[in-house]
Amino acid sequence: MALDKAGWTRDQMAARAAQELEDGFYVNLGIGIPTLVANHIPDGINVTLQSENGMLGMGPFPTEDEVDADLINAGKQTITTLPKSSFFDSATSFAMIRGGHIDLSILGAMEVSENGDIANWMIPGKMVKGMGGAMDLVAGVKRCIALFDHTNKRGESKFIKACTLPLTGQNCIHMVVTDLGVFDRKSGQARFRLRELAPGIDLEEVRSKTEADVIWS
Amino acid sequence: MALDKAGWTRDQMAARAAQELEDGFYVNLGIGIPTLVANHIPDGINVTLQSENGMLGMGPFPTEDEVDADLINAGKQTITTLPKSSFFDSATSFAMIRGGHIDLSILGAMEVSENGDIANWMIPGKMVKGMGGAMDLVAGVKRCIALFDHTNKRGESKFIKACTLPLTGQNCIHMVVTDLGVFDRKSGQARFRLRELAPGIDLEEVRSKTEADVIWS
Amino acid sequence: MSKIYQTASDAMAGLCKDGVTVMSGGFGLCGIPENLIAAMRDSGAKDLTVISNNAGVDGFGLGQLLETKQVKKMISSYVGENKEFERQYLGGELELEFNPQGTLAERIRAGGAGIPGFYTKTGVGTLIAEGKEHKDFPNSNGDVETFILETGLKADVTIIKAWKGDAEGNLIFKATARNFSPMMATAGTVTVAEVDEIVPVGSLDPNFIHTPGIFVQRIVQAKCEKRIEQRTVREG
Amino acid sequence: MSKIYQTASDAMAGLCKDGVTVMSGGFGLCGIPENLIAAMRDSGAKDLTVISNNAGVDGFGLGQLLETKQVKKMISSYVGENKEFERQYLGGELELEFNPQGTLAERIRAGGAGIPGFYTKTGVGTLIAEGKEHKDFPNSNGDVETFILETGLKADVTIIKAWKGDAEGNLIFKATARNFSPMMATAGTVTVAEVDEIVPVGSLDPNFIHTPGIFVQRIVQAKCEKRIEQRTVREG
Repeated sequence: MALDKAGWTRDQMAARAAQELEDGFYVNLGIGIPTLVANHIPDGINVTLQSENGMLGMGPFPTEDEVDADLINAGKQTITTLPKSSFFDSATSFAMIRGGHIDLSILGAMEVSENGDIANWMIPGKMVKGMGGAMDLVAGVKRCIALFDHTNKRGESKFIKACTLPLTGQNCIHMVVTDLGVFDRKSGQARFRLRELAPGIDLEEVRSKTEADVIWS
Repeated sequence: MALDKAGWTRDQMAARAAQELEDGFYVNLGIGIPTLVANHIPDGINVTLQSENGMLGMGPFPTEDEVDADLINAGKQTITTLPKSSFFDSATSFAMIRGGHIDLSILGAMEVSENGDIANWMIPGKMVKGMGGAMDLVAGVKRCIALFDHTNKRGESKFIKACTLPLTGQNCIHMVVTDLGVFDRKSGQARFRLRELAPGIDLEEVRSKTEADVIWS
Repeated sequence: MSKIYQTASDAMAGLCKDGVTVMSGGFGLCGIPENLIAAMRDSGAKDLTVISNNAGVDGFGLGQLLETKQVKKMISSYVGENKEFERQYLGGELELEFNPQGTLAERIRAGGAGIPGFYTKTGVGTLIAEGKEHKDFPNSNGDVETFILETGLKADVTIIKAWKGDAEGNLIFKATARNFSPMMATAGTVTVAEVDEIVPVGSLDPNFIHTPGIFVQRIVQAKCEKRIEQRTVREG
Repeated sequence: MSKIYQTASDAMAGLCKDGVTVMSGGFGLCGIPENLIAAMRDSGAKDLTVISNNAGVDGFGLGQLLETKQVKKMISSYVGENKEFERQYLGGELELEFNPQGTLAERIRAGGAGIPGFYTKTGVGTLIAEGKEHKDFPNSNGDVETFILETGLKADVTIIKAWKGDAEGNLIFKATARNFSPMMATAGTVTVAEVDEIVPVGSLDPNFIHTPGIFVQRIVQAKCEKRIEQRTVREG
């Protein structure tokens, strides 16, 4: 797939993010590319996926025979249980999230700023969908990874100095994984640092496509 | 029992308080005399008893064979279930109480004041037991009836102008049932009014034993 | 004293008044009280404030109340599946209050639990925080963090869908169809539950009742269509 | 990755440090983690802050930690069954913070749910309200009522007793032995559960798990004595 194009495909981005999973982690995956992370959980790593509509231990999509309208994930897709699964109400689900019990959240972004702000829920005057659980996730989960295309359709950087769209959360993103590479930072006030370049991508290209002030070496 | 003595026995006080029960009520009974109210629920009245340690639909005491250490009421007595029973955690139990879902609380008192304050949890320097759920009950339940002996061992009124002991709650008692009679009031700022005299008790006796300023006619 | 009603419209009788606030359970179309929503639509009650995580889809679920313009205001976390909603909102015909999903769930729980307000980190530094009281609390490291005050939510009427229920109002829910319904049951002045099945009192294990009967005033057995928004399957 | 430990003292290894805050489940002697309390006593850890609705009885349950003077401070709603407690408290050897039972339950839930503070009517106008922030909120009648601010509670270690549990930490509780334990499980940095029975993963119905495994870090099967405080029986 798309190996002729430099940089990571969506699936490869998901696979790279999946390398951040650790044994025993409880993880919430956002809608879109983050959902693909579930397909790349490394062998020997036991991860429990939370779905914020009220489930721990999310299983794979069902076969036709298994489809159950009462069993969906937060993307409203039909899913299945695993032996370890449990169901609970929305207040309990967000007690897990807000209370810091989820180890890792991997979510999409429209913009991420150099100080770790994220915008991914609203385009004023254009899109009226709502934030769903995203604001709770970025405020409550111990570590948040934003997974997004480095630039928009017009080639403009989405990893920028300051978000222009309404924020989902402030100073909450700890790692950025794009089609071009990986950046991370310590919590708090630390700057992002380039950690890894995607195959076929050179430093000059990433620098030119990154508005955020990051540590390049 | 004690019929030679004028006024109500403890059991008769409980029976009188039980007349305040209405069909469909959810009721919390305090420890002591209020517990006896369960023995006097009028025929044809379906009442569900809540135990604040986490149960609705409290059943009678068990037979020897039925005793279960995991099934007790808030007075730590062994009890049984009924077909309608449900168990829940303490947070849910007090969501019921604080959230105004319990129709009636009947509880004991050391002192009740003429403005509906109640003291029943502490004697400074003497008794260190704690308030348990009493403060939550008087603050949250729709209607509270205080059930207590009209006077203390020294013959002093316990239905008084202002409580001298640390309060359990302010302006929260709607009805007073003692061995001498019944007093009630509308919520809010209304004064108590004498509603009923116990058998063998005359107005003069109650007046002389009541420090609270109540409406006597 | 049975809480059982025979039809959804019987169960809603006297509750569908203009201007009332209604909580409606469900996440997407999963666990929505289909028959009670339809009864609410048939009642013609208007100027409703509806508290629900989502707004249904065009023509189904709460989408039905939008089509007939019975809704004045929605309090939701996500309404992306509904074009009619977007049209009415952008046209200024509909008020909308977005709440983060966890804040919405907690506000409803708080309303039912007698808690008028609580503090949360969710939304600090965003549009959601504008006009809300900010307050600092120390965290376990001894640092100070800023939180915002959110208030409890109540409703005149709550409508929910459960799996099984009995004449005492005890309910159990199935899988992820549970979602907001248990909290909403606690926050309605009158809570009406439609269930797949009414079972005899005593047949639900008291250890595993999700919603104790005290929170449910009316119950009706009704058949749900249970539409699926994203039927996603793998090879069998 | 199994969370299962073989003995109560194994399960408590590394957690019994001087000065830690411990939450301990149970109401009276019902649902207390007998074996984990005993392991805590055997560890000799001192200057403990213990959050528990009650303080056990003389020589049993938390009474064991009082006898050995390992407890510096108790946060409880009722301690009436314990003479040694009363003696130490009146003698100034023990700090005591009384919380109304519902406030205690809600503070623990709040701590586990990332809520640093909430408002309640409970205790307004009493000793409990002294020094606490007061705030007015409108009620449904449009009148204003006064509430007090209570804060969330967390613990370094939570010890609870459940009925059944699995290697993932999923728990169910029996009857009124549930009480404070589900909330305490959420509020401990490390939560240790002793259970009557460890069952295979997959044998607990996912619809009826009281405490999802995410809240439990260690689990051990252990036999409880289950003393009864008020054995009250009727004629058979």
